[in-house]
Amino acid sequence: MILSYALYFAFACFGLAVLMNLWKIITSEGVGDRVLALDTMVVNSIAILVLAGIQEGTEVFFEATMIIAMLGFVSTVAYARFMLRGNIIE
Amino acid sequence: MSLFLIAALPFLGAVFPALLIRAGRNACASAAGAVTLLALIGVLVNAPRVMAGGVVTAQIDWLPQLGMNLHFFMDGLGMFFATLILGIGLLIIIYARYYLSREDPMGQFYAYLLLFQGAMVGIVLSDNILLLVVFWELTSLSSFLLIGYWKHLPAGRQGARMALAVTGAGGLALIGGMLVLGNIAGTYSLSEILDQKELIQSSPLYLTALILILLGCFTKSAQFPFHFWLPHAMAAPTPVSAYLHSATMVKAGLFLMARLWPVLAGTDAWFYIVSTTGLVTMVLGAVIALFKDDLKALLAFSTVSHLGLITLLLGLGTQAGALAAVFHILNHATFKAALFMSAGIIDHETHTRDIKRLGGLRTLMPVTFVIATIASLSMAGIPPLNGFLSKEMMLEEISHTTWLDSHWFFPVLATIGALFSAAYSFRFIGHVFLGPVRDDYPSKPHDPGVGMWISPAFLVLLVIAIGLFPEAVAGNLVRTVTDAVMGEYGDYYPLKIWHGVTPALYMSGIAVVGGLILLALHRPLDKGWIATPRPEAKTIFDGLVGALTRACRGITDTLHDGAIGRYAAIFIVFVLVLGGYAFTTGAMGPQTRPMLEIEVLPAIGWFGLVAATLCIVAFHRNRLLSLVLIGVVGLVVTMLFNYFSAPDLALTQLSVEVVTIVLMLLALNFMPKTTPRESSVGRRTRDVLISVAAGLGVGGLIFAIMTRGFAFDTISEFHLANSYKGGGGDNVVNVILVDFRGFDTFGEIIVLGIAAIVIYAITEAIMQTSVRARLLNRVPDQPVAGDAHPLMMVVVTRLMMPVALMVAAYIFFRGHNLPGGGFIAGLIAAIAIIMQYMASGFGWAAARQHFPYHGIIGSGVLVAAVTGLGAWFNGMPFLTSAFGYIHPPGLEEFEWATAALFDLGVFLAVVGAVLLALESLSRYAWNPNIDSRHPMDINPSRDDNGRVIRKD
Amino acid sequence: MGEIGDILTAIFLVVGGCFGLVGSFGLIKLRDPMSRLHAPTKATTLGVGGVLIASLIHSFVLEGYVSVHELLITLFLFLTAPVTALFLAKAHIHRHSEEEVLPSPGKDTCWAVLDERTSRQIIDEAEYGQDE
Amino acid sequence: MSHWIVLPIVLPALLAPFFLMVIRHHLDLQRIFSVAGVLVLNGITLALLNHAMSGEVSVYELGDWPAPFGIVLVLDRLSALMIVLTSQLALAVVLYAIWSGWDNRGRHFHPLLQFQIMGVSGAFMTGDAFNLFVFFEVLLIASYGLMIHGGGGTRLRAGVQYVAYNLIGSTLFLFALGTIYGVAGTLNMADLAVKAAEIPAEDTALLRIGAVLLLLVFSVKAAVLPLHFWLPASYSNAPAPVAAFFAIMTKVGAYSILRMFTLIFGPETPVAQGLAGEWLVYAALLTVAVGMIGTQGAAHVARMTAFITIGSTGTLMVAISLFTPEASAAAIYYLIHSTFATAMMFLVADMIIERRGDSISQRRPMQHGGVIAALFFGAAVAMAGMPPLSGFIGKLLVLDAAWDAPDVVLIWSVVLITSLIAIIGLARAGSLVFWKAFDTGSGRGDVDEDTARREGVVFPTDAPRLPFVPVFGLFAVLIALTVFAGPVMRFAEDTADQLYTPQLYIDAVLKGPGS
Amino acid sequence: MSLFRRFFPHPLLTVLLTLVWLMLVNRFSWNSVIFGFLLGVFIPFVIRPYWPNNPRISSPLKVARYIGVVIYDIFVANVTVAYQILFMRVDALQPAWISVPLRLRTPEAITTLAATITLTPGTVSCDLSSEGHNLLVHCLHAPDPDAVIQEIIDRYESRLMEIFE
Amino acid sequence: MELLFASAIGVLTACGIYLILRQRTFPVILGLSLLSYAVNLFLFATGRLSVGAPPILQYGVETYTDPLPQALVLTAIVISFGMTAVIVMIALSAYLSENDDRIDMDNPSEPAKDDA
Ligand code: NA
Ligand code: NA
Repeated sequence: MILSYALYFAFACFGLAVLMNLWKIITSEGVGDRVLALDTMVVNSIAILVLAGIQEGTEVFFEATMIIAMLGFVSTVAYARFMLRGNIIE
Repeated sequence: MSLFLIAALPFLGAVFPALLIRAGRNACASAAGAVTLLALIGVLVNAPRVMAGGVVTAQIDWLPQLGMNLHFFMDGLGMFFATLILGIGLLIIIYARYYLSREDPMGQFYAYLLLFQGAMVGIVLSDNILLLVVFWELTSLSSFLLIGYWKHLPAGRQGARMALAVTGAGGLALIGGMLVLGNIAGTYSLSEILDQKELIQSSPLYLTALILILLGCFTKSAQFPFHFWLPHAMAAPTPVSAYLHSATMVKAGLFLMARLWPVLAGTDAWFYIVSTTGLVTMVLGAVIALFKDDLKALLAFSTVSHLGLITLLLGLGTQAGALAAVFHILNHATFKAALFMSAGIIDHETHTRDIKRLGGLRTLMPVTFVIATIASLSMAGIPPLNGFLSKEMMLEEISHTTWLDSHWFFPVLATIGALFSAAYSFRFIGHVFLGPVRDDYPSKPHDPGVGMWISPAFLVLLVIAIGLFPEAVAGNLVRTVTDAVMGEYGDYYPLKIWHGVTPALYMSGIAVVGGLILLALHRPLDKGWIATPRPEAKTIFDGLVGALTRACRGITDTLHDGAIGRYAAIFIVFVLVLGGYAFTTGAMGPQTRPMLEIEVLPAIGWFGLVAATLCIVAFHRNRLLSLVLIGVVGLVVTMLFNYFSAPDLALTQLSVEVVTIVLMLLALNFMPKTTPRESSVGRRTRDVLISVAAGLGVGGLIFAIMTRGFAFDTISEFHLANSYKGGGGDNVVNVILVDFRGFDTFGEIIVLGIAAIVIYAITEAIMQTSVRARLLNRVPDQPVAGDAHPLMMVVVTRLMMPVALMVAAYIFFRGHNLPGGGFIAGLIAAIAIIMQYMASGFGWAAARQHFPYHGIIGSGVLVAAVTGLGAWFNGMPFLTSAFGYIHPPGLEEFEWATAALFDLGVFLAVVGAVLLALESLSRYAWNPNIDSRHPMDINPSRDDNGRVIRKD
Repeated sequence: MGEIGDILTAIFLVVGGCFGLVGSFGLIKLRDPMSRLHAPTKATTLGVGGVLIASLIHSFVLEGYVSVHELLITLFLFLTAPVTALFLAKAHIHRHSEEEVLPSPGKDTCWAVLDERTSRQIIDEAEYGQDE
Repeated sequence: MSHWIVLPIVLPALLAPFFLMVIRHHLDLQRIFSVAGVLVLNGITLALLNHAMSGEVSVYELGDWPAPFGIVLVLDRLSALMIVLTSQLALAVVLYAIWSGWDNRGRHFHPLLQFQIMGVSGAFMTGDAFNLFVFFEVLLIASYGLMIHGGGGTRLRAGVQYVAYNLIGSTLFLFALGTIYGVAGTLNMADLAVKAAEIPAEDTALLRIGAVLLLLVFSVKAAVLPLHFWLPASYSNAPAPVAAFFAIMTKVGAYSILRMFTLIFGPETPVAQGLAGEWLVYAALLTVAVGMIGTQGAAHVARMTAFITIGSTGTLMVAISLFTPEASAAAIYYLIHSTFATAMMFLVADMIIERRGDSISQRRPMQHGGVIAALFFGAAVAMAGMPPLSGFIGKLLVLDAAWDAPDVVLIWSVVLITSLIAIIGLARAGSLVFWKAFDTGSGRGDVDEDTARREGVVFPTDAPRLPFVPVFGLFAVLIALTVFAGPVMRFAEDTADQLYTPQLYIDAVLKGPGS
Repeated sequence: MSLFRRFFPHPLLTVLLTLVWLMLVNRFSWNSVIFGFLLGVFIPFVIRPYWPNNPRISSPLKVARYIGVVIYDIFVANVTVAYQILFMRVDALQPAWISVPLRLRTPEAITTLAATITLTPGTVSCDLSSEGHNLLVHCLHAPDPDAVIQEIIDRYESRLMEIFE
Repeated sequence: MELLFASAIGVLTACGIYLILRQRTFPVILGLSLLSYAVNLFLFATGRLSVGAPPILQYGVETYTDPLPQALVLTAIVISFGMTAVIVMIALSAYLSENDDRIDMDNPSEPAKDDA
């Protein structure tokens, strides 16, 4: 019981967090800020997936969570490298 | 001799001159002549049977399904024309041997000529109207080649094209007409059609067929208003003019009218169309001919006129008319061919055909003079030459023909025609041969060798012989032919010179006298003629063709202007319209599936997706930003896939998206970073409308599908039921991919592999052009930060890459039972390596890379294919999988499956493809001077004070 | 046992949720771009960390064995977050170098991202030998 | 018999990676293996055709999964014919590419061509709608690579357009397949045929959308107006042997329409009423018109060839759009003709362009001008549908089959009038290209050679003779097609009969290969 | 290069990877250990060229202590920063750049330090100096920047010096 | 939920098509990417939406979502990835060759010249 309330609370928190990230992505000025917001959103999505795993009692999201954790990093680095040097592989 | 052989001989023979030209001009001509002679003999061998009223046939089925067959028959008409074609052909071949100069490619000439000859023989012997059409069009094609034979003459090229355009158009009409005729009659067999007069003439389509067929005949036979091409065809060498444009090809139209006479003639439509056209053509041609100064033009228009005359006769629809027509075809062929050859001789000797520059040749070229004069007199209708006979018959027939209740219209016009005919014939004699000898001929003329005049001389002998002894020489022939034309045995008077004093004789007399008067008045008349404005056919034709070309080019270039935006818009609108049509003309039942309740998290996802997508459009000019937003879309889609029970898709979507973004960023580096605002408000409005319509359509469609159940059980129930049992895996998606639908996956990895090698190939091609130098000297379009390979990134990558490879291995091995599989594993492995490339640079990483990516792709595809082939050894089809369980001592049992091997192929292909693509793209940025000795730029543990120094 | 597990799980969920939210809130609230960069660290560390611990406890309580998946995800996040932050910070300094007043880089010439010598692409071949 | 069916797909699929892995850097070896592979392929496909001639529909269940759950390959007369065409064309193209040196102007010609062969063969053989999509993509992506083989700015930009347009087409294909699966719950074509016939009358709208989208996708491939816009730029910019091989690509679209709209959405199927017949014939007629008009309007040899290709496919589509056994038989005959004639035209065009440049109006004599002129004449006669070559026979067959169609007057008028335009256009082009160079007034083209030299264009003075062999080969095929029109047409009629007796196909697939 | 180093270029990595495999599989079995170990040997062998040097790590005990310190700091810093974000006015925050002089020299050590700084909320390591002797750190709220520098040096760098060098 | 899903697909399609109709290669490629998202979701949705029923066989679980569309989408994603890579590369190369990234061709009637 308490667990499901806590789950809903956590869902709400991270849902809200994702909405804030979205808001930031849409309204920010520069690309850098948007990448930052996107990166935060990736992290929050990971949390949501873990929450979903707890709720459903399944491990089926594990692979996705892991891949998101790994690959969100790659794309963020790629965007940042592009801003820094234009060429992301040199 | 078989009709097949007769028809085939010229075609087969066409090869010889082309080949024998190296053996010399005589050999070449002899070969052509021999073939023709052989074919002529073949016809003549059959002549007795035909003259006795028999019909020679030969049949092979060619395309019986259509009713187009190689059926030949030779009755009187066919034999008559075949003899004419081959006989005159033989004479022309002899003549041409001496006429053509050394520079002319004689082999080509005879080859074309024989092709044409074969086509003509084919026309006249065809017992199948579709076969006839084939030969008919072949004459157009071969005459195109013959007219354009002197390719250095613009007139020749243009004349050839004009002739082809006009006769080609007629030919197409003829195709239509023949198809209609055949469909009315229910057969394309000519002899069967000829028996069905009532059926055909009572058909509502009779007039259609008639008009279409006559269009073919009239264009070919240069009938008004299609007569204009014939004079322009005179740019051809004279033997061609003599052969095609007097004796044979132009008579094909007449032949066809005569051939179809039994079923088409006899109606009012026939009479009015054919005879009126013939009459107008006859008069018009004669009038124009009088004022032509070019010998060949004069003869050409005279031919037009005479063709009109014969058309007129055929149009009458009477037996006597037909007889006269047949007789005149024969006569005209003899005297006109002789005249053309004479004109050719004159041209050959004096180097001019301009009548105004000639005159007085009588003494210089006596032989030619005699030949030309006799032929001309025959053409003028002077007794006792053959021209007179047939013209008398014509006038006789005309004199009692009523046209729209008018008794005088035909006779008067016919007399005028005859009168002008006499006039230009006299002019040919008078202005060329008579008068004083001039001293300003372009070349000093004399009679040519016997080779050149023997042919016309022979023809002139025929002119005289037929004129003097018509019944003996041609009586039987003309009657047999006429019988064939009529399709029944007729009752004829014998041919004779003297018929007593008839209206025709008066008309003849008027014509001859009037002709002399006209000739006397030629100079003032000519001035008047020149001063009279009249439409110039060539100008009109050129204008029309020019307009057609411009219009075509305009249409084409406007329609295909390279604006792919418009192409795509048309595409999408068309799809929407047809999709809407298909929907509205079908029926849709009510919603049958309850909808899922809307929950908060997916709603947030929806919001994120929609917002990010709209932002992409709003900010699409900032390209980097739109890529970041694509990242958002990708993330949300991944989450949605997770939410809606598709973990495999989530994995795939995410990893593909990362690679895509890396790829796009690599490309964007070299491209403009912003998109200019280019489209007008109107265009943007249009695009928004199209897009919104498409969005509504697609959204509505999927909504309708989702809210309705399947109409039938889906096949995936089988997949769920058999995934473990038959495929050995719990992850049904993966089992579908590697087993149930492994063939799709096989294709898919090939797509990926091809994509990579295409990218590689483009890079190779581009790097061999000037682009390479440009790239090397490229100045970055934005400020570049220092520290290309940050220390932290390198160190983290050293840990992340092996761990990521481990994850890839895990995803690979567990994919059969849990989300994952070779494809995702391949992408993750590739991304792990990309990480390394990003960390330490292309040069450093590539120098440590020992596997050729091409090989990895190839091995992937091969492994997959060979795994698939392995099933053959079990006697199973391609890609049949097998699996089992191994129980090593002391350990748990584990599963093996050939599907895993197949998946390994997938894995390798994906790794190879992604890396080859990225490596290729990276090569654009590669510079031999970039330092690739160190994995990181700053390294305080290095003794060089830690830093890679770069300078220009 | 289950009760305690649930409560522990719930606590970590609430903690994680709060910190995750605070991180993203910071992203909106903070005005200085460099300060905003601090926000995801929260979401990463204690936000997701809390949730992961919750998941770990939950699976242990529910399934009766230790699920270490969560540790792996934590490992990835802790490995990657600093690099992400580093790059974003570098990008910020690079794009706003004229606005920022950076401290002295000690006895070194400058900060790496502003190093004009390494921003060029071409190097002098002869300067260094091979190392490593 | 059984395993033979999959070989036309697997053989090139094995050869191509072999090229990539083992003999990537050895063009000579690639050439040898490429030719050998295509020769073997010819043997296989001919054997398969021989087998299919009996009228039996053979089924190959990939992975040993029964239809409709797995993917099947189906060999009937039509698919056998199509793979024979593919392999024969491939032979000519490979030889031409080798002897003309085209395969050496970029990377990976041979593997890409093998993949292209594989994709085309797969598209012809597969009995599964989604698998058809996959093979479409295989053949398309290989074609992208082949199209830009050799590079060059204009060609690349034409390539972008080609790819972009086809990507929209591929997307549409997926929408169509999704819709069809979403309604019928199956992807197997025979199974779909059963279900399309059984779909309740009050629930047809969605399946109809799927069907019409599918038709549109195939129409894109067949270059039916107004979905043909991808063709002119890509065909006229593609390397000649590639363009020649693309002759079979438009046929993939035509084939798919013929297959799907006789088998699944046949003229008798209630759910498909008014989908194809209503508009396709007009679109096809417009295609003929635009193609022939473009032929007359083109200023360049390659572009003219591209447009006459459109005209030719348009004629084919006219026949297909009638959806009667007679018309389909005519279509099959015309399809064979069109494939070879188009390929020949492109190769001849390449010989012209290689020797004197692309512009029709420039005056420049060329090496081997006489032979090329003769070949051009032959190809033009074939393409324009003039007697005596197969183009004429095909056109007659089409016209004759249209006799009972409601739009017979329109069809005849358009086909015949546009033929005239094509004849005029081809005659103009031919006389300018081959004759004008000898113009006495023009100084025999010196001016243009100067221009050419200024532009840095170098035309070979010792052009190779071997490329003539495949061109003559194609010409010989056309002549054979003419001479043996009767037997060929008999086969075409049998094929059409098989198409219009879809139950044979359905039974063979759904009852398994043993039945 | 010894035979051992040849096949086990990074023994620690092999251990780590084996552990990672077990974490991935999430269920202990000898099959998994053996398979994970095989992969753990194979993968470092394959990627050997990309990690040419081999960092030395002295004492596992010290590593564990270091990790403990960092986790504790993360908790504390999280609360602090959450307070700052939630309850401090934006203009009351005093962000600051600080330059941390480095005694650490090995890339792995520097990276660990920088990562630690970033992972503890309130500070982000932003850049290295051009020769790698200073670390640029941004603080969210640092009224006394020098204290932060000193804390970093004392709490983290000195420990890392012991571990790595 | 179906409404949200369908509308998202609609928005992706609309935006994708709008971008496809732009005049530069880059937005067109973006548009094609969006369109491929749309079609992937479309294809996926033809299996009908369901929550918490992934097609991974588990003991005792009876309901699974339709796995077939997922497999098809997987294939489609891969293929469209390959296609995207190729068009990106061709577009980039065309831009590098001609220094112009407009997607329209000025003189479509002008033929290609061989650089190689
Ligand atoms: Na991402
Ligand atoms: Na920190």
